[in-house]
Amino acid sequence: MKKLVMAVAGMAVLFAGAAQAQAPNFDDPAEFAKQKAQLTGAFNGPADSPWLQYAGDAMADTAKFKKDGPWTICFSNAGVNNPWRVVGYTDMTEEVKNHPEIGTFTHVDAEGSDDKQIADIDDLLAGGTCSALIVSPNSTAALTPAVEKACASGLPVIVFDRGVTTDCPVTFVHPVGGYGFGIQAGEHVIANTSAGANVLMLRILPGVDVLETRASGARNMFKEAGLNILGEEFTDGDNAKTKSIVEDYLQRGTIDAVWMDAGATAVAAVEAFEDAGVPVPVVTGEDQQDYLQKWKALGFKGIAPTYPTYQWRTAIIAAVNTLKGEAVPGPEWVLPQPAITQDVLDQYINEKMPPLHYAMCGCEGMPGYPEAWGGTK
Amino acid sequence: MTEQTLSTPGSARRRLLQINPVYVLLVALLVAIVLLNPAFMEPQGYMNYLKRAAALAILSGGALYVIVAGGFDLSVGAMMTLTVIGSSMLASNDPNSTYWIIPLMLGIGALVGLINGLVVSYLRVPSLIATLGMMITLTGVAFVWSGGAPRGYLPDTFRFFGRFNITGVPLVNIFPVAIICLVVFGLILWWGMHRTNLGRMIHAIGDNQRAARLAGVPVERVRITAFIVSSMSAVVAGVILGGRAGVSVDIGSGYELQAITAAVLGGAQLLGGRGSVPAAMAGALALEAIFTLLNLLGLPQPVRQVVQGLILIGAVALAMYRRKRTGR
Amino acid sequence: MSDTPVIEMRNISKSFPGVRALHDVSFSCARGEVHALVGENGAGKSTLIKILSGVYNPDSGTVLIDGKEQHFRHPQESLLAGISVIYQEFSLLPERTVAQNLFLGREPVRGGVIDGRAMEDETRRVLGLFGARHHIEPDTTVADLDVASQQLVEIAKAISLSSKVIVMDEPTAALNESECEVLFSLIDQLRAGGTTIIYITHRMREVTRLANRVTVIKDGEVAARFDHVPDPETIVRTMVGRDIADYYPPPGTPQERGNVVLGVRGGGNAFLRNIDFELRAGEITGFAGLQGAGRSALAMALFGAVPFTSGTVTLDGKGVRFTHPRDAIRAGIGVLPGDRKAEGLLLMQSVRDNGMVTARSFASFLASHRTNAHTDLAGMDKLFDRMEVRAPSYEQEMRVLSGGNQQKAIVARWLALKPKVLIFIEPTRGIDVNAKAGIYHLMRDLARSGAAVMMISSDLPEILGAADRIVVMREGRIAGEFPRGATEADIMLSATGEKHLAGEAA
Amino acid sequence: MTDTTLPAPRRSGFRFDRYASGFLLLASIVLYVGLVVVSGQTKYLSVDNLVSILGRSITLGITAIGQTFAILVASIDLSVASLISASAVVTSVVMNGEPSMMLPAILAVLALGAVVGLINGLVISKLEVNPLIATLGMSLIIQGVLSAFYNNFAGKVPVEFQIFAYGSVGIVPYSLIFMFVLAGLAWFVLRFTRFGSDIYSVGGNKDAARNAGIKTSGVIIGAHVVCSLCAAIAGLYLASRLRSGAPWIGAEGVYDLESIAVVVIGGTILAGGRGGIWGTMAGVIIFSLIDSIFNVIGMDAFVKQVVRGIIIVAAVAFYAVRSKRPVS
Repeated sequence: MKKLVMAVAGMAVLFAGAAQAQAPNFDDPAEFAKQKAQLTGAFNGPADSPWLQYAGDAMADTAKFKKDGPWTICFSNAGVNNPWRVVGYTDMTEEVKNHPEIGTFTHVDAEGSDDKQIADIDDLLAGGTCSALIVSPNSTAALTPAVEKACASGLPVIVFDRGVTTDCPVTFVHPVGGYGFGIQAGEHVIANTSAGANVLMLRILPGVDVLETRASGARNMFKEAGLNILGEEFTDGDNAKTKSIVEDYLQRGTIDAVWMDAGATAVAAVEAFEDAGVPVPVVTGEDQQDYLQKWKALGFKGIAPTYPTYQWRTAIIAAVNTLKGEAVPGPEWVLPQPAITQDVLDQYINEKMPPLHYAMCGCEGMPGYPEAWGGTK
Repeated sequence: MTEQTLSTPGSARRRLLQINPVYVLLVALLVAIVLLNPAFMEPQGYMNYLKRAAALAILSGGALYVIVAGGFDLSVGAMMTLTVIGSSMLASNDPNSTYWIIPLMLGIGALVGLINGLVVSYLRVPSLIATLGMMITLTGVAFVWSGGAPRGYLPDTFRFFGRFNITGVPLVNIFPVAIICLVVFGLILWWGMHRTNLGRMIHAIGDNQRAARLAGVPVERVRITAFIVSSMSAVVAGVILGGRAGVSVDIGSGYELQAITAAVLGGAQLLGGRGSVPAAMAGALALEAIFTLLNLLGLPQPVRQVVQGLILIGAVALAMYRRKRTGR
Repeated sequence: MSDTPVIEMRNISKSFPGVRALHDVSFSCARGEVHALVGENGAGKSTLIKILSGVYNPDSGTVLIDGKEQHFRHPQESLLAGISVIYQEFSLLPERTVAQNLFLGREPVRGGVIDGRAMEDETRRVLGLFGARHHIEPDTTVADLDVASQQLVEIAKAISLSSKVIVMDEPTAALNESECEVLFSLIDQLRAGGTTIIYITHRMREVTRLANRVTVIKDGEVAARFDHVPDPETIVRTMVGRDIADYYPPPGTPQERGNVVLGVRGGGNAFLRNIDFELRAGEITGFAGLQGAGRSALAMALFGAVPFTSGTVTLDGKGVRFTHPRDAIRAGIGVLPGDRKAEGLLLMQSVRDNGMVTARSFASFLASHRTNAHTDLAGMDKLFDRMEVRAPSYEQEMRVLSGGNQQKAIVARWLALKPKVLIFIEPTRGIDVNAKAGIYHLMRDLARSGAAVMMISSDLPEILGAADRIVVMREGRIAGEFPRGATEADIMLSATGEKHLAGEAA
Repeated sequence: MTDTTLPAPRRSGFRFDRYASGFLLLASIVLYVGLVVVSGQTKYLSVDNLVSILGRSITLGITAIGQTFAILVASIDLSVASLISASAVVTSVVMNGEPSMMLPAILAVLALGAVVGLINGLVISKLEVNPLIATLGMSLIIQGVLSAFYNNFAGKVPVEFQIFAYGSVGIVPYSLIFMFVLAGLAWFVLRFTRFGSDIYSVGGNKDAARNAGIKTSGVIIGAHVVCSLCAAIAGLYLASRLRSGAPWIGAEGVYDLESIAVVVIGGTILAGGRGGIWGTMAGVIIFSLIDSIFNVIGMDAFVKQVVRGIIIVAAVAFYAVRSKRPVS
């Protein structure tokens, strides 16, 4: 028994020590500044098609990938396990229809598992039919070897959403980034409250890069502005839990603003105020229809930063251009990342769309709209 | 062992010892919450707590039927998800749709329970695996139906049961509809388990299936009914949770294990033969109280998990110890 | 015999919550003797054995093996000390082979690996002791053996351990006469070789045949020790504490005998062939035969659990066909299963619930559990009172009752439905002498009230004593029928079809 | 033993249940080849692809080997997923890119596995806590402790250690060879050692095993230590494959429920005492094949869920419907 206690104690020390040593860095001032600049900076490309726009001038040469159609474009997807990915994936399949050169579009779904996604990519490579490979990695570090292996096989590889730690892909398509999201929401909260105001930070879950950077960006801004952070709570994206957390905080005192790193639970948080009979304070959310509509109906001070789903279109476009041998922005294709503010709110509200539809889909002009996204005309 | 036992007639002290510890645990937790947060004594405080526990409590009461019958039902969480997503798909923002959607969902629940029961009874698949398969299948069905994201709102008439508070009630001022549901379904489940032939027969098949069959108990029908009750209470829990929280894609995930945990905290015997609906519901309330308390203490999520794990093991170990001490 | 006893248990006491199982019990065995340990069920024999084998620890008292004090905390320690026990409940693993079972927990290991060949050889040697008639292959899976062979494997397991002391707890329960004889001569051999046998049984015949000494346990204390084997009446009197007057109830009178209730013509299935017989109201019909002769298969066929596939069954003159126990119960047939614990009792439920279960099974699901068309809680309590079911309270869990009271409680289950035919399978197995008499009287009362009673038993004396008419089965067929007053020899002759065995049994 | 349990009519020499997992495996191979041929994707019929299919489920395979031990002894382990996460994190944190730390890391992980298995076993055998509850509690505790210290990929596995997952002899990865060697070792232990024999005995009938002098607690603890060690090794492998460890990778692979499912599909019964390693391996390969089939025919991600749930139940029903065991 004594040995056991010793072993456990040893293990705990090991854990603690190591944790100290290598907390991952989500607080990078240089990256923060870069994204802050990009938010307001100029983008190349047509302004009415943000999914074609890109920051900077760097282009990737794709001449060696030029190939005659019809192509088989393969897509290894981390999963379609949340509405954001569902909307994005619909964007993607609709975009495929715009390109007759794509003979086959093969989609394999890793169901949210790194292990499975690595195996899926292996399968796709072993099948040997892909002309190009698009990867939406489940996590950055874990998928890097698989992506490297795909590059090594000579395939053009396009990565989007979460990145990989290698620059072998043709390009990495992504919007401005997590700091940007945090900045937009943080600035809104600071502008609408005064120093000493109580801010509740609601998080989905710890550890995901894009969510961590959103939080760290906003946290620094709040501290600087002298706001009082009541707490940082993880909701697991669970509405019921979100509601409980807000109810509990409300019982203990006033809340002047609710900041969140992703909008899935925004409506639940708003409802907690409604149900308690307390005026809804400043709330940040995301571009989901239910939140936008609630915001309009109740008229609280809201904002919806976005992580646009139109990047899923861009991935297909990048693959197509690559196979045509046309240059594509690379090694990074940074897309604009607009926030929906009170001024433009009405443009994005569409009651015919499903409640969990993401308004910043860049899909309104596509032939399948709105039915393919579950909406009605 | 068939040694002759002549236990002494219950003295007051002995009877005190026989009180289900879950009630003691629940009271202790509530006292701790009140000490930490006197606002809990306000109607708003305890009503909110009961309101949020309602879905799990009803679910646990239903899950108990399968546990006492000697099985497991892992499909209840997925059934809740299906209820919420299916309802939002069907409602298409029509407030009047609630009146046919809820009965329809109860019907689907009954069907799912029936299939679980048939698979376990006639295909002889262990319930753990049968309902695990059902859990995966139902989640898939919910996704296929909605295409991955629900395409409608739950109308307010639907959300009434989980969200609405009756205001202006004397003494307490607000009274959530969810608590009325909790009481009504709690009574129904209690009555079914402890005041009917069905309940006694569920105990019988969980205790000794073969003996029950030879004594004439329609084992298959009883077991199937238990699964149906479990699935239908999952629908009710889904309606209340969906009402409280609104639409989301994985609203019910994890509830299956919480329901089993609650029933076990309430002293139900896994593998059947023993269990009480009020105690299982008290187990659910205790579980929710633990979460609330840990929240009040400001403990981070990981610590909550650890505490939950320790309490779970501790409660069962204690129950086993008591059972051994008070004679087998 | 040497002076130091092989086993000496001094002043052993042991209590369980609410029960005093043993009080100041002393017990000793010499080398090379067969020591019969007798007593009613619940008298404390099993507890004593479990203390000897290390399953339980005594509260006080000492255990000496070869004069040395021992404190066994686990069965393994007593095994190492040379004591092996053949428990009443089978302790074989059905999915494993005979050899694997024989070496359960003590497989020979060579170079870290189990020596399969050595196991097989030793298994063959030990099984060889049973003679060629009972041939069992070492690599047969136990589940594929019949019950008697399984019992033989169980015994072989103890023998192969070459223990100093072998405890046998009712080893003949599943054996037929000829198999019993094999066992008895084995015991003789073992005794001659210096092994001590502690032999627990309810059958006085076996005590007379085998024992050197007898210890009688009653109510957790030693009631008597005999250094010679007294006549069975003396033993029974000591066990019970009084003379048993009218142990068996008087037989049925011709006036009581009623019409044919149940008739079978040409009945057959996988276990039964060409069954013809009748059961009459007011009559106890005994069914005798060896293990595996098809008696319980017949009961299960009548009950619809393993239905007939050919032939006709008539109930009150009308043709019936039962494919499920519920069909049979609805028509008025009830069964008291032979293995109470596995097939009869709901151990965690209350005595009341055990009594009510059948009546409830035929009422509406959602109706109150307190009352139904057949009976209600008060009626059930009255029935228990009338049958003298002894329980601290009828709300007590079934598991705290003694075997006899448990049996009565589940008889009550059927009485509430007033069945036309009630089938008792091994009605008194594992029940003490006093309670046995109660069960016989119960059966007679049932018959008097107009039911047809079918009594299946392996205990020949009890069939001879309690039944009005005896049907003998052999190899799935009806082998003969005898009126009351038939002798054991008549029955055995019919049951075995072997003349010489019948002579021995007489 | 009862008179009423009728002896089964003599079984023929061929015991179906012994080869059932083989049949299932054969059926899925035939299905796979058929579908590949029909859909004209014969490129998939290559040795490369065979290796890739076999290599799909190495984490699951290693975990399932351990789970087989737990289930054979009539227990179950729900803590493997959390333990895999913990082991992967410990691996990558201790190694932290240093090849010299490989051995200490491996030892630390194995020690962690042994301790977790020991505690699981002790709680189950000594405190008599139902294994489902005990290991569920343990899972919560491990996950909680882990997430308290880490919330992302932590540390780094040196290139030398990545050979475990990415190195190969010709086209056959080391890890695949390792899995089959481990399976062979497990088979040897179960078939030819005292410990293996005791596992079957305790799983088959605990009381009988105890009466025969087997230290049942020791055997249960041993089985759980093996189970946890395998999960720890799976964690090592996963860290090597993902180049780092994160606290969610075990849960995200659903290795707890999936490992139970493949063991059961491989013909090991949940009640314990019957089954074996090769059945489990067949179950693992069947799972890989199903995944590959889904990818080949490009099945919709959501429909896939539905089909997978049905397959699990159907496969288990395939055995169970023939068995005469009581259902639960």
